Amino acid sequence: MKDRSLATVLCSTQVGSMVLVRVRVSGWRPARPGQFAMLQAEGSSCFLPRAFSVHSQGEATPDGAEVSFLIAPIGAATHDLATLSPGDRVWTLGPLGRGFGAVDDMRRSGGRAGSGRLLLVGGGVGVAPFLLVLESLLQRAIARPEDAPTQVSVLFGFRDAAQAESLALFVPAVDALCAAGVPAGLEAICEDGSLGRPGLVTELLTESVRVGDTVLACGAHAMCEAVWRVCRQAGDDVDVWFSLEAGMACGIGSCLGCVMTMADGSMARVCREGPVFAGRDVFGESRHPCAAPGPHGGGS
Amino acid sequence: MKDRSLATVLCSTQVGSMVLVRVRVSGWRPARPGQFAMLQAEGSSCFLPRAFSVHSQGEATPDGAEVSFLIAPIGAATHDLATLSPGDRVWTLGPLGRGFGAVDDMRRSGGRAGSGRLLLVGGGVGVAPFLLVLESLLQRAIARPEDAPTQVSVLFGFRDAAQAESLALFVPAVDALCAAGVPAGLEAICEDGSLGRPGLVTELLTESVRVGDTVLACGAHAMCEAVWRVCRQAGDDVDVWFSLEAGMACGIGSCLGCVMTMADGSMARVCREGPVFAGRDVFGESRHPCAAPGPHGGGS
Amino acid sequence: MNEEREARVGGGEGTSGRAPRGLATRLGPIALAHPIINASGTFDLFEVAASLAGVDEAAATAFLADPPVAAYVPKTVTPLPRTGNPPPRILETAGGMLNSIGLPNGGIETFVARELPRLLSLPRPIILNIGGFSRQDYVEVAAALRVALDGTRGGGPDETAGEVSWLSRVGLELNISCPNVHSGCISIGSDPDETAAVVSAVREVWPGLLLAKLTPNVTDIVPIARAAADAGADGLSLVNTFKGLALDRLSLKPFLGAVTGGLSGPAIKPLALRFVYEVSAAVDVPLVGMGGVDSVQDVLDFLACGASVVAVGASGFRDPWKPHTLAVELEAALEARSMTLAEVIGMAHR
Amino acid sequence: MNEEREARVGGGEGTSGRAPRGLATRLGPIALAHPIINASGTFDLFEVAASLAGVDEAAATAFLADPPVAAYVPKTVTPLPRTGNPPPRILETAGGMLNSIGLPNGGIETFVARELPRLLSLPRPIILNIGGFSRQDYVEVAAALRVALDGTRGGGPDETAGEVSWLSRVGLELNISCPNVHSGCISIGSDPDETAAVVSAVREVWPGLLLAKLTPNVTDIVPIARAAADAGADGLSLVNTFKGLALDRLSLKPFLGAVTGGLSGPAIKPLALRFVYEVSAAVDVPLVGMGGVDSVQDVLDFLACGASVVAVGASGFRDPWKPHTLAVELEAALEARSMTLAEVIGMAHR
Ligand SMILES: Cc1cc2nc3c(=O)[nH]c(=O)nc-3n(C[C@H](O)[C@H](O)[C@H](O)COP(=O)(O)OP(=O)(O)OC[C@H]3O[C@@H](n4cnc5c(N)ncnc54)[C@H](O)[C@@H]3O)c2cc1C
Ligand SMILES: Cc1cc2nc3c(=O)[nH]c(=O)nc-3n(C[C@H](O)[C@H](O)[C@H](O)COP(=O)(O)OP(=O)(O)OC[C@H]3O[C@@H](n4cnc5c(N)ncnc54)[C@H](O)[C@@H]3O)c2cc1C
Ligand SMILES: Cc1cc2nc3c(=O)[nH]c(=O)nc-3n(C[C@H](O)[C@H](O)[C@H](O)COP(=O)(O)O)c2cc1C
Ligand SMILES: Cc1cc2nc3c(=O)[nH]c(=O)nc-3n(C[C@H](O)[C@H](O)[C@H](O)COP(=O)(O)O)c2cc1C
Ligand code: FES
Ligand code: FES
Repeated sequence: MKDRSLATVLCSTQVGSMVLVRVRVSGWRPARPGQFAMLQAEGSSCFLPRAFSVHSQGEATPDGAEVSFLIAPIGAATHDLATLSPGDRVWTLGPLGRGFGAVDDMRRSGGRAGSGRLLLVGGGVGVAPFLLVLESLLQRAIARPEDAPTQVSVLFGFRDAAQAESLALFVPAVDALCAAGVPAGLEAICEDGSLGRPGLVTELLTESVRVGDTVLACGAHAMCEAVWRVCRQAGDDVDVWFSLEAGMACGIGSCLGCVMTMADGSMARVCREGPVFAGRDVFGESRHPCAAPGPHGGGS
Repeated sequence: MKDRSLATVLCSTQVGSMVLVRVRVSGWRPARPGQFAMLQAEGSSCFLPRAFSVHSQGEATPDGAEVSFLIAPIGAATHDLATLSPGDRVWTLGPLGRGFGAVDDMRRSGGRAGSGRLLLVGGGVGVAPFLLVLESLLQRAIARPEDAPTQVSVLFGFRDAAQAESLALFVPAVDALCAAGVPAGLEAICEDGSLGRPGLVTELLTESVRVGDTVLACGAHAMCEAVWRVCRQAGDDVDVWFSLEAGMACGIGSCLGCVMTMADGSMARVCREGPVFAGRDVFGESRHPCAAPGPHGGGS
Repeated sequence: MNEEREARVGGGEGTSGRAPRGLATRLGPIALAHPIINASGTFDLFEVAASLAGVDEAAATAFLADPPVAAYVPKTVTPLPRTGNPPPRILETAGGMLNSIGLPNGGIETFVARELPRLLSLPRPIILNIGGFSRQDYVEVAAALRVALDGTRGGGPDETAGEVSWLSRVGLELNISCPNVHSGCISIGSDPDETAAVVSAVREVWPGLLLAKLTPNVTDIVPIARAAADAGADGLSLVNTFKGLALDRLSLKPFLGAVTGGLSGPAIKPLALRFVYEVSAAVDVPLVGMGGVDSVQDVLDFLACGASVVAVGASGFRDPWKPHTLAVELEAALEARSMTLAEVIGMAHR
Repeated sequence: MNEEREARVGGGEGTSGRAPRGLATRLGPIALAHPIINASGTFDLFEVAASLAGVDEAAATAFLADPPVAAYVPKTVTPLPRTGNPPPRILETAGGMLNSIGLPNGGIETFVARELPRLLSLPRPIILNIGGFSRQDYVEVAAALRVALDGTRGGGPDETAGEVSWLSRVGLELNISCPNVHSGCISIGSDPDETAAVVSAVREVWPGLLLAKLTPNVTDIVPIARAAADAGADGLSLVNTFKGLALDRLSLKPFLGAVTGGLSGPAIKPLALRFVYEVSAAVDVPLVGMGGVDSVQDVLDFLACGASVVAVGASGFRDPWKPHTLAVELEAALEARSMTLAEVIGMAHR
């Protein structure tokens, strides 16, 4: 993408309490998993755009690429995006930010340091970035099987049945990964018990995580804190990465508005230094995380 | 209508450069011709509602009434209203204001003082209220033929062909009036010549108006001034009424924002004392009207 | 919606009252069924009723029998009649509106003769709002109102013979903050000494609830708020409009007939909230908060910043029932939080 | 759209320049291709370019080779490094946004070493923006900048040996109006005497274009504007943000880490315009107008009220190309009116 551009909505599908919006963006350059775009519905009554993880993307052609976003309508801007119809237009700037670099790195670490296992932990709409993660793992598994993770576990937590409907979006990608020879599984849990026993995603994580694993997590801040605790308890060699949320004005490093206080007291911009941060940088080494990155509850 | 209510859009039809929006309003009480309603599209990005003449109305049933408005999209609020789809909703407060009282009065004056002729002069979207005028004349012509005007001339002026398409909306009502025994005609002129010779509606008026006529006019302020001049030249006994436009906040007399300076220097609220005013009150007796009701150009 | 509204609406003072529950509060000597009133100049109860009468006679009657405000604040009255500013007087702007109405009113004499009687017949307390161009103007108008009120049934500042004095039903708000008249008013409210002088002079002649309505167009509102409170104001109304300007799109000349106007509506809410927060921290009298109130969240925000009572201004233009609707929603919001009104007031400071 | 943009974009100074035509203007000694710049702190050219580089390397290069502003104003620099205010720092409000960034920056030493060289390499004039907490702070930073600039190629206030002096490419804006630092800054800009003192002290050490950026959070801006001009400011920037507050929806405590913040965006445009109009009528130096500029109509409005140059702030967050787009649209708007830029400037007063 050369520019902020006016993307066209191809389709908008209700998925439980979320909405999957697919747009055609001209000049879209492939996003790395975990990157985001700033979106604003044309004619939106909101002043600023908002950040959304790239959920999935098609191949870039001279006509542009098909890119999809998974949107939880919680306020005015997300409502405007969630009620778009095919043909409507959306200002789009992206892909932006540093994605889950670990997706690339861990391919090789599998044989060396770590277990080679990759755990994807999502809560609520925080599941959004993981389809692109799976798509990208699949591409690599096909192109260079030796670099694939030894195992991929997708662990999702939802509030209720309506949220949990988004689970279906991930099943084909997990199946494809298995078919490509990467053992992959998908487990989910719901706070209201609509997927079996009621509970939080950290329960699934506690059962799965072990030393050497790489964990990528995205969800509300409280979930991220809990994920960090579970992983610390599993041992220092669990490599944990968080995709964090913050209110953004520009998304491109101009406003200094999206900063979070890191464990060492420094300020990092979620849009530029993030949105993906190493667990250690966010929560430090203490077993009782204290560096709360502000009151923005995210993703759940 | 008991209340400000949330009307439902039944259909929205492009009519040249204008849009005809039909809504169902619960509890709608029949409007008198020339009355208006305050409308605001649900979720509009505008802060205030806007005033729109009642263009046409169906019978009130327990389900409410079908009411239509003719909208020229010129700014943000009219754009929001003009792009509504069936099922969308519109905050509606009305009918409000004093309508064309002369429509009722002149029925009887026909046999007595005046000529009994009624001239309806509209410019641009200022034609909007005249369908309800015609509908109301038809009802009375059927109910009490002796009270009908001796003749009805509809004289419309438009800027261009796209605006002039709205003419078609009035043809059936004029025909019906003729069928009910009231001689009625419809003439229109367009500034760009797309309806024959190029010109202004005042040219049609100059050719038609004569002593004793009743003239009802609605359009841009410049048109109203010109109509007043033509009528004065035709003689003091032409009874002229103008439906005026002003920016409104409340539409119900609360804000004192919609005032116009009358010929005698007093201030009148367009929403309460108007929108229909006697020509003399607006322009006074002078042949060179000077009391300009502010820069709000209306209707054209 | 009508059903719901009618079901929830009480009959006002003295009736069986189905007004929002648990919201009863006081502003000095005046008891309110809930904390939501209208802002002066933005809601003419009688004009709205008259307009509704053209729509539906029964609705108009119901409206006056049960106005959608806990107390009614009429438009500013001045010593002499005023026609107000030349049109145009209003313009919508991003998230709000400019107005340059300029305090048109019939003057105090007409007010006492024609308005006051029907105001007193309302089933709600009233807070009269007065303006002027000098200290003497305010004193004169306040004194005239007092004389008139003392002469009413149940009049006199002392309760006698079982009659309830007007003190529990009538308050006074000093508009020393209107940006739309080009002398007096706002210049008084921009200066702590002038403010103190006007307030204490009125205090001499006015025994009832006395509010000073302040302007936000100042460098530091705290000394002015303190001056007003120290001079005897029982409470402060915060804030009047912010001075602004718009040009005509085509001519690029000032759009409003009066050149400048006052900005109100949601656009100013964060600014108004800051003033309420600051004054609440510094001054110990009840505050009437206003500026862009449109949703129940806005009501909670003003209460939490320290307002005891919240006034709806420009948002009432699009919905005259707004104050009542907000009161009903406030009841639900407090219930959902399991909090009382008193607990929410000022909680942003705690 | 890209095509159109690229077709219209000039290569900056010294190139064949396909920038908007007929808009060339000056701000004191500095020539501008058009009158539209960015507002300090709202646009980081290098960060935007770096973000774009992640998207498209070529776009980033093009961006720096031809920045979408007539002159570039970097964020405020202070004597010592600052981390800024705790998060959260921004919140959207009706028609605008609150920010409490708090002037994070690396301090003047780092600025001179790392920022200044790449700023000077831009194909645009730059207007450096400085802040502080005392008169001495401003003087110190200005002096350090001057020393650094005099040491550059073509440096020195006198043009020597055919080299063009930095005076025609570098200006200075004094931020004496930031509402987000709780001492200095805004308190200086709220007082005519303090303002005069800072401006004249900086004037001693700074030979180039000197602008004072004023705060709108004052009772009367005119004496402050006059004081700045009389003390030697070559121009005034109007306005910085309006002090505001928002609460967290759930906790009802102040949302921003710094409690209060500054309001900007379309919501404040009518307020900002009023200040430009008033100052323009009273003071005879060029004005840089800003506050909610979003459309070409806004640009026309600020120009007509008396601004010579117009700055885009918060609206640039949603569209970093906004200043350039507005310049292109301004060219068309003037053509449609058959007016020159000079004719539009101040026409609201005529
Ligand atoms: C990198 C990144 C990726 C994201 N990806 C996705 C995604 O894929 N899908 C998705 O649905 N969302 C995603 N989000 C979140 C999304 O940007 C927000 O949900 C969105 O900003 C909500 O905007 P809104 O206008 O709908 O809600 P708003 O009403 O603006 O609320 C948004 C947030 O602002 C806060 N807020 C606003 N006003 C107040 C107030 N007065 N008091 C307290 N809090 C307030 C709330 O805490 C709330 O979380 C992502 C965010 C980031 C940073
Ligand atoms: C009684 C009455 C009946 C009406 N009936 C109809 C009808 O049937 N159909 C119809 O289409 N319209 C009708 N109108 C007009 C309609 O209300 C306006 O066209 C509408 O307000 C336009 O709103 P908007 O937001 O689309 O445009 P806006 O952009 O708000 O512009 C509306 C008007 O405000 C003025 N304006 C706004 N901002 C500025 C500015 N900065 N500088 C200068 N001028 C400005 C313009 O002069 C313009 O005429 C009626 C008006 C009245 C009072
Ligand atoms: C059209 C209009 C007229 C007003 N008239 C008065 C008035 O007569 N007296 C007064 O004290 N305030 C007056 N105000 C100010 C309001 O009472 C209120 O302080 C201000 O509008 C802020 O609240 P809001 O944003 O909710 O409108 C007026 C405001 C508007 C919009
Ligand atoms: C996020 C943000 C950061 C800002 N930082 C600065 C700053 O560092 N220095 C400064 O002089 N003004 C700063 N400002 C004020 C702007 O330069 C400008 O004066 C103000 O935002 C009004 O313009 P706008 O409404 O177009 O944003 C900042 C504004 C915003 C929104
Ligand atoms: S959102 Fe502006 S710097 Fe991150
Ligand atoms: S629009 Fe409010 S009084 Fe007429």
